[in-house]
Amino acid sequence: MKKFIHDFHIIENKDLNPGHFVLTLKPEVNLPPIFPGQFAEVRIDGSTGTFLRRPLSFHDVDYDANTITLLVQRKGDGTNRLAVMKPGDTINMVYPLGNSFHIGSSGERALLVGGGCGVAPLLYLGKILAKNGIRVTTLMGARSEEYIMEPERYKGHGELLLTTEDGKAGTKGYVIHHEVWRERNFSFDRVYTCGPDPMMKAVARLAVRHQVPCEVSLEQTMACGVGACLCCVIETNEGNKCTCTDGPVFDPNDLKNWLE
Amino acid sequence: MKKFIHDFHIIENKDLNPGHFVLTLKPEVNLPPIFPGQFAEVRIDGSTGTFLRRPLSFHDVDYDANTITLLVQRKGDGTNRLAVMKPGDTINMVYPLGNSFHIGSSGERALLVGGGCGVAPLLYLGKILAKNGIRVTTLMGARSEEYIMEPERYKGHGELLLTTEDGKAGTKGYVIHHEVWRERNFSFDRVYTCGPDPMMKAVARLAVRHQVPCEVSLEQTMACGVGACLCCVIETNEGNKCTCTDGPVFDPNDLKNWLE
Amino acid sequence: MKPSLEVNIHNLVLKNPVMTASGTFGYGPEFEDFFDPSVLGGIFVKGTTGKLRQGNPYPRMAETPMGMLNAVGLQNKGVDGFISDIYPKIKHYGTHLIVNVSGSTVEEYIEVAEKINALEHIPAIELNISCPNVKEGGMAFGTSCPSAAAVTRAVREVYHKTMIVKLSPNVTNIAEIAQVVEGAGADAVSVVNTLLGMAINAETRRPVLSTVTGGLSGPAIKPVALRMVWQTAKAVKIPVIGLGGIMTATDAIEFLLAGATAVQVGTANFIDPTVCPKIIAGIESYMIRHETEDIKSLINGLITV
Amino acid sequence: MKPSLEVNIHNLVLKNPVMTASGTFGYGPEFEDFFDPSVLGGIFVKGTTGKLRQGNPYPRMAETPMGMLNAVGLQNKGVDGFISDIYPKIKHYGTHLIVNVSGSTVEEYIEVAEKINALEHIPAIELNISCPNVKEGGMAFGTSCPSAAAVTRAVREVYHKTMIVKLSPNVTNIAEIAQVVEGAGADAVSVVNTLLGMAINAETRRPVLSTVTGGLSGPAIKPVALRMVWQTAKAVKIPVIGLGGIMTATDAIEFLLAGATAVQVGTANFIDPTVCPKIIAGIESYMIRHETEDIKSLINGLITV
Ligand SMILES: Cc1cc2nc3c(=O)[nH]c(=O)nc-3n(C[C@H](O)[C@H](O)[C@H](O)COP(=O)(O)OP(=O)(O)OC[C@H]3O[C@@H](n4cnc5c(N)ncnc54)[C@H](O)[C@@H]3O)c2cc1C
Ligand SMILES: Cc1cc2nc3c(=O)[nH]c(=O)nc-3n(C[C@H](O)[C@H](O)[C@H](O)COP(=O)(O)OP(=O)(O)OC[C@H]3O[C@@H](n4cnc5c(N)ncnc54)[C@H](O)[C@@H]3O)c2cc1C
Ligand SMILES: Cc1cc2nc3c(=O)[nH]c(=O)nc-3n(C[C@H](O)[C@H](O)[C@H](O)COP(=O)(O)O)c2cc1C
Ligand SMILES: Cc1cc2nc3c(=O)[nH]c(=O)nc-3n(C[C@H](O)[C@H](O)[C@H](O)COP(=O)(O)O)c2cc1C
Ligand code: FES
Ligand code: FES
Repeated sequence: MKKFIHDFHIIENKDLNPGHFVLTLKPEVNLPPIFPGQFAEVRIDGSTGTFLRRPLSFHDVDYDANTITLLVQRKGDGTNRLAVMKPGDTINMVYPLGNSFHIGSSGERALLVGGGCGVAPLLYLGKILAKNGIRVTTLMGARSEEYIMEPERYKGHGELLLTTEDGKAGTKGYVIHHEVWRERNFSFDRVYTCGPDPMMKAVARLAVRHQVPCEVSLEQTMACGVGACLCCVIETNEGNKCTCTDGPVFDPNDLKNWLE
Repeated sequence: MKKFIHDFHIIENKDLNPGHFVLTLKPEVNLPPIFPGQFAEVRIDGSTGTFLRRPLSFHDVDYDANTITLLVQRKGDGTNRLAVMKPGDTINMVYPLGNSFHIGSSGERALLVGGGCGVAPLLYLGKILAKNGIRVTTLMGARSEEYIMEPERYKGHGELLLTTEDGKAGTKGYVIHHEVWRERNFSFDRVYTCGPDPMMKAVARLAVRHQVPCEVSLEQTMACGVGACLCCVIETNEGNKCTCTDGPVFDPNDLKNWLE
Repeated sequence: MKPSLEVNIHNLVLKNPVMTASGTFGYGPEFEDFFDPSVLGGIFVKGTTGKLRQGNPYPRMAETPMGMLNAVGLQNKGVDGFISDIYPKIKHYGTHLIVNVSGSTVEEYIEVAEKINALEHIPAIELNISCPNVKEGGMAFGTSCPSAAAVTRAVREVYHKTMIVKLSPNVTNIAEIAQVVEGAGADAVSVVNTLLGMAINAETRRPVLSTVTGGLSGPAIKPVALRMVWQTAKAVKIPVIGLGGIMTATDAIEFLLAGATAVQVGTANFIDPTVCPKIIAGIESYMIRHETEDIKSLINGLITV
Repeated sequence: MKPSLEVNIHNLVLKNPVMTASGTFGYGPEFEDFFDPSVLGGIFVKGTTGKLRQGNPYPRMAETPMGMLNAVGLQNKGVDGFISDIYPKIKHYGTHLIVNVSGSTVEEYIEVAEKINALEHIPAIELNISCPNVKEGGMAFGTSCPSAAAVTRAVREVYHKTMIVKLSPNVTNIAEIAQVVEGAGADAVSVVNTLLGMAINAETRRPVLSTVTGGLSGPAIKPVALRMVWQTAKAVKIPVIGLGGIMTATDAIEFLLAGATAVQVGTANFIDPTVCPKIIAGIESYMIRHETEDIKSLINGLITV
């Protein structure tokens, strides 16, 4: 997949809740093909605390409008700087990077499990899966009602299930506590997950128990994003692999100590 | 003089020409007393190239409006960053710093000689001199017509003389070539000057020739602005002195090798 | 409960571990408009030599990526000037005043130390064997074990209060130098002075500094300083005072975790003259948030397993 | 007139002085989408050891003020893997490919160098005696004169093309090491590898890197690297290749003025994968602006009087 370095203009910067916002961005050229699960390395100017680029997943890609969206969680200097950027501001991106989620065949049923900001790549994934005739169920785990982000967009291409820690919306607890995992309810051919490592590990173990393939999307810290620095490694059964080129999407069976 | 550290809001950012702009700033509190020749150490956020504060002279102080203005020349990262700041943006300043120009007695006639951005402190100086009953003549040297900045403001409190390098406005040449320096024209009791070192040296020598006192305002590179780091020194007849506390205004007679 | 920020450097009791670094805080009066100096754990005053010195020619400063180079070169009034002009103004500050003792020869260090020893309100000195900006002495003493030991031992003979030695980072093995200095009688070490660096103006093709090279300070050097504090703290029993690039309470806590008993704040004073009280308050709120009652439990608190 | 950017490192003729630093450019294919590698003066490929190595555990990276720490620890396929899997893909790049030779023992360096010596399209090696991220060998060789000389001399016996030795900045006197390495048969030196640094997460009270310490690179170290290039260039007759924090053409020119014959660009490749062609173009326009016909006139061009 050919990689590019392009300037993008901010079209919209929308707060979803105090911790998260969505940026809509437009490049000056036509978007190249981007697959679900891929990410961009975003240059953040105007912040003394961000020397390196920041990896962010493609949340959505709209070829008609020639725009992409990023769903970003405020963490530190870089994401806080992005949070205050305004329409018209420019950011530079190296993209599309990494491998992508495997798209099953038409008629399959897929469960997409996202925790917190981990839902970011699952919107675009769900859309593409649906387009390929796959029945999509998104299971979203949020801290509280306020953190259920953009539910309508997920419902646009399938079913949306929810968990919140206090149970005010959806099932009470974490994503793994949702009734969808019960033997009699579970009717999926494949599981995709993105979120905190402990959540993904638990989801991966559930997928194993249900004997369906699973894919996880990792977030190792990165310096280059293109396979040059070897900073973003994850231990696999075949030795260290780069999350930025061999991943970010992995089969948890290949990852060391992931299913224990 | 008590020093403060305050946030200022930008009220206006006006381009004068491609190289210069004027910022009008308002603090959240009432301005303390500020004397002509003093400067502020300005913190420039959002630029990876500016770790240290930048010293900028008070171009004007308006106690009624509770605002100050800075006349800034684009030089590098810091001033270029200031140039794009917008009304509402905040900058932090440590101020007022340094000594100030000596204000003569009522009835005196003063010649204020500024080259390029060196006119910055001379506007406020002229206003205060005029307020104290001193007759003010400002001699401004500009590269070309385009670089004659805010002439009306200087005319508000006295006479304005001009030189440009191509002679399209005012006298052709540098400030030292202006006819005001001719024996028969020169009728001043005191000279003040700010601008590039070679210009100030030439002006200081002319003042000596005319046997009137002269004050020059220096721009040594600074780190702290408060007399702590000893980086901003200038050689005087009594040893190294700090431009930020003993200056920026000096009597050229005290400066080593300045009148040779 | 209000957490305790008190730490001990030899027999100095500091009300908190935040002190100002030599050469970056003047003598204190420069910052009086911004805060009361008595809130500080201590003040390390400007490098003081036997005689008045004019220092190096201008330019003495270059800004670098998240740092700065200085080549001040120990401009100061000399020890007699300090005693007559400055000491009277600051002796009642209500915090520890520590004189940074510098020199070109062992004799000069001894002369300054002896004179400072006589001052009632100066409980400690910091032997600066690491100034990169003077032709003679300075860093030359601090970059070899025998000379570091020699000057330390010589001053120890004449100086009877708390003697801190400030080490140079421009060495292959700082732990070794620290051990030697400990053996020669130092009561504590400050780690680190500036890294030797250089800046060039590509347009004029000239060095930015009159001395070509200068000392690098600021956040740029923090990772190196932190590593050196960690190495030194493991190697010696005397307290280590950590410095180099500290801008925030978090930075200061990192140095404590790495093994520093106290810290000094240098270049940050130029960026924000009120940074020290902010760092003290930030350490306190970190401790409250982490339910740390005594700051001493942070010192050397790095978990490496 | 188009200025000449050609420089010579021993008997390598470089079309321009801009090369990529080992470990920061992969083997080249990683950047093919961004520009044609043949525009480069050369490519220093990733540190290559006798056997395949997995390197250090994750996390291996920490961002620091205008820099980064890495603790990759020489993860690579080993020299045989390089020869079988990588060499065929890059040997026709149209630029000089230089293998960064690393090891834990003198024997390992010899083994790798001998095997690389046999490769037609590899005209030079860079002996990495300065890796701070391995337990054995690496920096330990580069921080003492006898060991630096020993490994250089041993490899010189078996390696017959251009041999560059990459020096560690973590030393008291880099000029001395450079001289020793020159005496032991090096054809050029690269100055510098990373500074040993450390990062701590104050919230978790743990080191950020799995190895506690790591190598600091990026603009933060530029003033130190520039100073070391200047000191080294004055001390040796062989060419010095300068690196450490170069982000722009201006930075590169500063290194040339300080005495470097060529430069390497490292961490900057992560910030902007197209930075190298920009630096080459920027040097050319600087030369046009300054009416410099031959880049060789910039080398050592610092005016210090
Ligand atoms: C492949 C991938 C896809 C990602 N997608 C998204 C996304 O769609 N939305 C989102 O909000 N976040 C995403 N992240 C996480 C995001 O990169 C970090 O939250 C962000 O880099 C934090 O930067 P900061 O400056 O705000 O915080 P900092 O204060 O710099 O760091 C906060 C935390 O983020 C980690 N971090 C910092 N820099 C990097 C880096 N260069 N690479 C990786 N981690 C880093 C730090 O280790 C630290 O734990 C993704 C990460 C990866 C690796
Ligand atoms: C007392 C004083 C008053 C000044 N008043 C004005 C004014 O009213 N208007 C105005 O436009 N300029 C004024 N200057 C000059 C102004 O400070 C510099 O132009 C500015 O700092 C350049 O910053 P930069 O980041 O844009 O450029 P840089 O790229 O950082 O530097 C460009 C040039 O400015 C010099 N410079 C950089 N940092 C400093 C510093 N911290 N202190 C001093 N010089 C520095 C550099 O040596 C270099 O020559 C004054 C300087 C002093 C000392
Ligand atoms: C302008 C300046 C002057 C300094 N003068 C001295 C000095 O006189 N004696 C000394 O031991 N250290 C001196 N230092 C070094 C500092 O005390 C400190 O060790 C160094 O700056 C690193 O800390 P920082 O990064 O917090 O500034 C000076 C540093 C600066 C920036
Ligand atoms: C991620 C990373 C990996 C590196 N790997 C190597 C290596 O294998 N061999 C080596 O000699 N230097 C290695 N280096 C050091 C660089 O080649 C270079 O010396 C250093 O980064 C300073 O240059 P810079 O500031 O331009 O990056 C590595 C640096 C980084 C950042
Ligand atoms: S981030 Fe550099 S190899 Fe993955
Ligand atoms: S700028 Fe620090 S003493 Fe003047």
